[in-house]
Amino acid sequence: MTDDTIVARVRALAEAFTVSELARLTVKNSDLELELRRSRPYVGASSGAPPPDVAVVLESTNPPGGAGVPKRKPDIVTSDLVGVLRFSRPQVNEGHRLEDDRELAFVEALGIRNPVRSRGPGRVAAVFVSDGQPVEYGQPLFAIER
Amino acid sequence: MTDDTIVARVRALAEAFTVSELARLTVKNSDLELELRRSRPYVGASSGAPPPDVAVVLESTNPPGGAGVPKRKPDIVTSDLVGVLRFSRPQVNEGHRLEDDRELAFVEALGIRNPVRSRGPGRVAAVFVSDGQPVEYGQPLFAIER
Amino acid sequence: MFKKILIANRGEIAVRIIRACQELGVATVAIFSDPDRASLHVRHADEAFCVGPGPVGRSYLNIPNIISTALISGADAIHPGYGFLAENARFAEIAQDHGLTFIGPSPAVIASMGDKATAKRIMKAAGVPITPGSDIVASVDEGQKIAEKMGFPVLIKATAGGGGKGMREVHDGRDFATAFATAQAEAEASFKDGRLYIEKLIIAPRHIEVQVIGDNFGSIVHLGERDCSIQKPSHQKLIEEAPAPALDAGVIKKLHATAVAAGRAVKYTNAGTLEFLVSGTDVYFMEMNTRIQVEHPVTEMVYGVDIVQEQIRVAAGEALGLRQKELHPVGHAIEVRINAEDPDAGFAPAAGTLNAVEFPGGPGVRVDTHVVAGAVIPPYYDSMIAKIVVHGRTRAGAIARMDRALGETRIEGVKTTIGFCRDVLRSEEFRRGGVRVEWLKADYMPRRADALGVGAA
Amino acid sequence: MFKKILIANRGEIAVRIIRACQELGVATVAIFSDPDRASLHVRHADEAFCVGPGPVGRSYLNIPNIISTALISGADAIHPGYGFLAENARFAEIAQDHGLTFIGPSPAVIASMGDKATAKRIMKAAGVPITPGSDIVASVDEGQKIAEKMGFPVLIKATAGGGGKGMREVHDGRDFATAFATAQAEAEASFKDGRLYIEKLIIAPRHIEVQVIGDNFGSIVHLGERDCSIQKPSHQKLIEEAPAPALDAGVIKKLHATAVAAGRAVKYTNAGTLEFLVSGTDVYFMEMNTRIQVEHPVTEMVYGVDIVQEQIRVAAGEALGLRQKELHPVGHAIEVRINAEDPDAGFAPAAGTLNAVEFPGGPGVRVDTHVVAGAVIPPYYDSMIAKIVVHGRTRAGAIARMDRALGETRIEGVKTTIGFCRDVLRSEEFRRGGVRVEWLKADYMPRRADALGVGAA
Repeated sequence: MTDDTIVARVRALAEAFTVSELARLTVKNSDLELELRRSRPYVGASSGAPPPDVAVVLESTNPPGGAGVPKRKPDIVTSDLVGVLRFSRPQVNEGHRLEDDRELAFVEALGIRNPVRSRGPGRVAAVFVSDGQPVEYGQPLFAIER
Repeated sequence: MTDDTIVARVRALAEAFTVSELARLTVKNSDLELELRRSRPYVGASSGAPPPDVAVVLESTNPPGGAGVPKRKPDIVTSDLVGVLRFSRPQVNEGHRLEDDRELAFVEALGIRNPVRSRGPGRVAAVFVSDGQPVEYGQPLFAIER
Repeated sequence: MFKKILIANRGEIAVRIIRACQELGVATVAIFSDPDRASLHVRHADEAFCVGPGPVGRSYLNIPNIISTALISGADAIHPGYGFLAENARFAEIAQDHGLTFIGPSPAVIASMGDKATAKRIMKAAGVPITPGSDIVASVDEGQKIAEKMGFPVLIKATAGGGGKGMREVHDGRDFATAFATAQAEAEASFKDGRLYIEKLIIAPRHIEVQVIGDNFGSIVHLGERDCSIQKPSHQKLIEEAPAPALDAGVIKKLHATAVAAGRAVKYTNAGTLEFLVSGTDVYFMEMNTRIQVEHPVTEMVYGVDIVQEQIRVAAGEALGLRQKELHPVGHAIEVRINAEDPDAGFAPAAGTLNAVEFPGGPGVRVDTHVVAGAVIPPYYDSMIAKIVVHGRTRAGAIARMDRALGETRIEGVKTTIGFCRDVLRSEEFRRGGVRVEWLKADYMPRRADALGVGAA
Repeated sequence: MFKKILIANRGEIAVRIIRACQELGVATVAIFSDPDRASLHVRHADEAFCVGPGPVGRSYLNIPNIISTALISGADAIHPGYGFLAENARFAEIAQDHGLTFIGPSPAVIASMGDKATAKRIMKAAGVPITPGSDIVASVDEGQKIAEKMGFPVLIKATAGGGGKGMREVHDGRDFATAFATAQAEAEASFKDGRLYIEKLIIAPRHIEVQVIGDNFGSIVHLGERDCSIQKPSHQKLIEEAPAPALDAGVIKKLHATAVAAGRAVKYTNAGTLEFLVSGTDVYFMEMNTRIQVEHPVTEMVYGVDIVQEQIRVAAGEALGLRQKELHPVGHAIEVRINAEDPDAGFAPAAGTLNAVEFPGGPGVRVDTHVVAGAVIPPYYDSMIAKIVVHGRTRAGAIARMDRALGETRIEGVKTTIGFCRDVLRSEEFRRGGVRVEWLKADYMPRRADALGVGAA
């Protein structure tokens, strides 16, 4: 699977999950294992509350490769908002190791800084955006290897 | 190849041939051998002369089957005119053996009887039309096995 | 004129608005939800931003993301289309607070017309005829008096009512007392609330609406009436036409004058529609829609006016370029809504993939759509996939043209309203013109169900 | 009214005529050649017969097969469209001899208007202004006298001429003798025939034509003028509009009156077009086309009249339903011909497969075509694959609309005129309106070739 395919599948599943009543959704098939969890209860779209956070765990279930251990697919951190992306300081770059959950950037929308967090420790595998760039809903921002 | 496919290929080739300056055209490939000959010189469409007759020879070049000899595909006699088809008497039917070139039917158009001939001897393999039926240009009328 | 307009909508109306912007030389920003990524409005716009997933609450009703999109794209105005946020006064206000022009009337007018009771009160004060109705009636005697004064027939209605419970038609004063008692008992039993009020019964009404448009300088014109009496049992419009057929010239004049007077009374700006019930020569105001309507093309075709362009022009502060004296309808126009739904199964919506899509062409035919072959109809949104609109010199000519156009239309993969609407157009009653709102549900559909041997919707 | 009409044509005009028949409730018979089997006209007709292979001589010009098709299908009339047999008086006669109504004027009128010399003689006798021209001039002195009387500038032309050889413009009487001698010498050298005649030189003419339609009872009306001055170097029209822009009101009046007078003079029945050269306030008859024309939709859009339906009605013996007093153009219409050809390579025709086909929609847009995605453009026929026609309240609005519509149009697989025409519409001269016939070839195309860095056509 290409990264694009993964992103598309994650989006579709995350969307179905978001509008569902489920607290946790696990999908497994030959080439993808995916688990969706709510970080807080879903309160409904029309209430004016921000959309629920969705934690995404992606794991390849392909037979072990040469190294003898499955290579993990990175987490894709996407934008829930339309706005302008600003990196948090100190700025993370590819290869950066995150000790813990931290704020990677924020999406500035209507004068409000909406933090984008790493959702745990890991290694920054890719940065898809640049500082000051307009981003849309669902746009991939960072890839994090756990 | 189905008969329809053969008819379509013959039509396309016959058309290209008709507007060409060629006196004879032979096409051979894995599943079809086709030879087109003019029965009289092409005099041009705008002269008011009737369209040239085109003799069609169809022959399968598939490897010999169980009988050890190639099975010949039948000639398809088509209508050059739009009109009403009438069988000539005595009426030919499937299986009928033709000793020589003979008139099988005529297409009645604008009060004129335009003969449809077998173009040589053979066996009537199929009759595609019924008496009194309107026929269009290129419509298959009879199949003749040589 | 604006430099860039954000279109806060999807579907055919988003495409429609983009076309108007392009013809005015204004850049466009589309918004879309994830499943609408391949929609024509995304392709036709100069820029497009995904604002959320399929569910409308998170995308097309997502005010923060929509306003943010307008701001980061540098748009200076927002066109809301119809539905979604089009009649949301709060959204209009937020847009204005962020320096964006909302293409529509003022938030105050949207709010007052959005509340049906307020709207009726304002219109009544402006001299617009509304359905006569009483306050809560204390006793059968008081009720009888009110009804006699109103004139029969009347409708006795339960204030807590719904689904026809506690409702009685009274056509003769002698039947009033009995009907009142029955209604009261039924209301008590059904809702534990026996309070009743009385409304004038409008007999066999037609749904006729009048298009108006006003500028910021007090000019307001009407663009004639539309007949929208062909409605699904859910009262969604299905076939609309302009002008209204088989309608008394005096009534038409009264409708036009009333609409303009009503518009003036609320200092209306931008495009709006006054909906009326018409019964004989009586006219009753129902509600005012403070937005562009689905059926605006029939008016555009007979008046030769691009209403969406006019909306944008007056919102940009231009004076209305239309003079009432120069506005005359020419010929007759009909619109048919092509919905992905099954008319012979209660208009059940049909989501799915459009395997084949072919639309009609040629003289007097207009097609407004956002779909192409291969498009997927997502389950989240309304089921309309296209509008076929025709214009003819005469109504008979327009009907023949629509019949021809629907015959050319081919949608494969989902059930649609094409065949149903074609049959309606061919019915004797439609051809005669002037059917009442209830006709389709009460007369046509049962007859059709009988003929097809299927259960009525 | 007829029961069944055979359409003796192909392409968009065959589809156009089928649509008119369907709206009149008349059954249709299509004819087609082998390569046109998948064309829309075959699919839309009630019946369809193959009349021959691709080459036109054996199919669309195959009179016996076409007449025979009409007879065996039980058609009672034939609509010839344009091109092919539309102006073939013999075909019209044969049709009549077989009891079929030919939808067009009488064979005699077709024949007389088909011969340019006869047509000019008849029109001159009817008082229609034609380009003044002399008989063969015996000497330079006689020529000088004729030219002085005609008024300069004049054109000295060789009777055997062609390709500009033996032709000289003379703008001043003092230059006449020299020009005459040079022309004579050139004609002698080129054609071995030094005979010359003199014609009035029309300066920078525009191509303006007037649509007329008459019935069998002597009624005849005009449907205004069309400006067809945007022509390819081969003089095929490319962009047409109605009404003619930037044209003196007196000239327009003269054109209309002249067209109706000319029609009356030849007792014209059915639809026809009088083509004029217009230079300043001077008007010169060129020829009369005794058929429906490619560009008829621009007239239909501004007059709201279905010309093809009217053709069928008057051919069926109905009295013309149109009154001159009630016919007024509304707004402005423009047509662009989408041809499968490369405008930047001398409009070389491009046969091939249309991998993708998408046409525009929305307000004021009409599409007439016979192709869908996957269609193959056969090499036998003209290269037109569609006509995009738009209507707007103003000419500027119509241009903006056409620009928008062409932007929505997508044809893949062959080169087309879309981009070229869009650029022409955006040029300052076209926007100003009133360009002369030579403008595209002499001014626009060289300038474009320079800008693109390609060789001029």
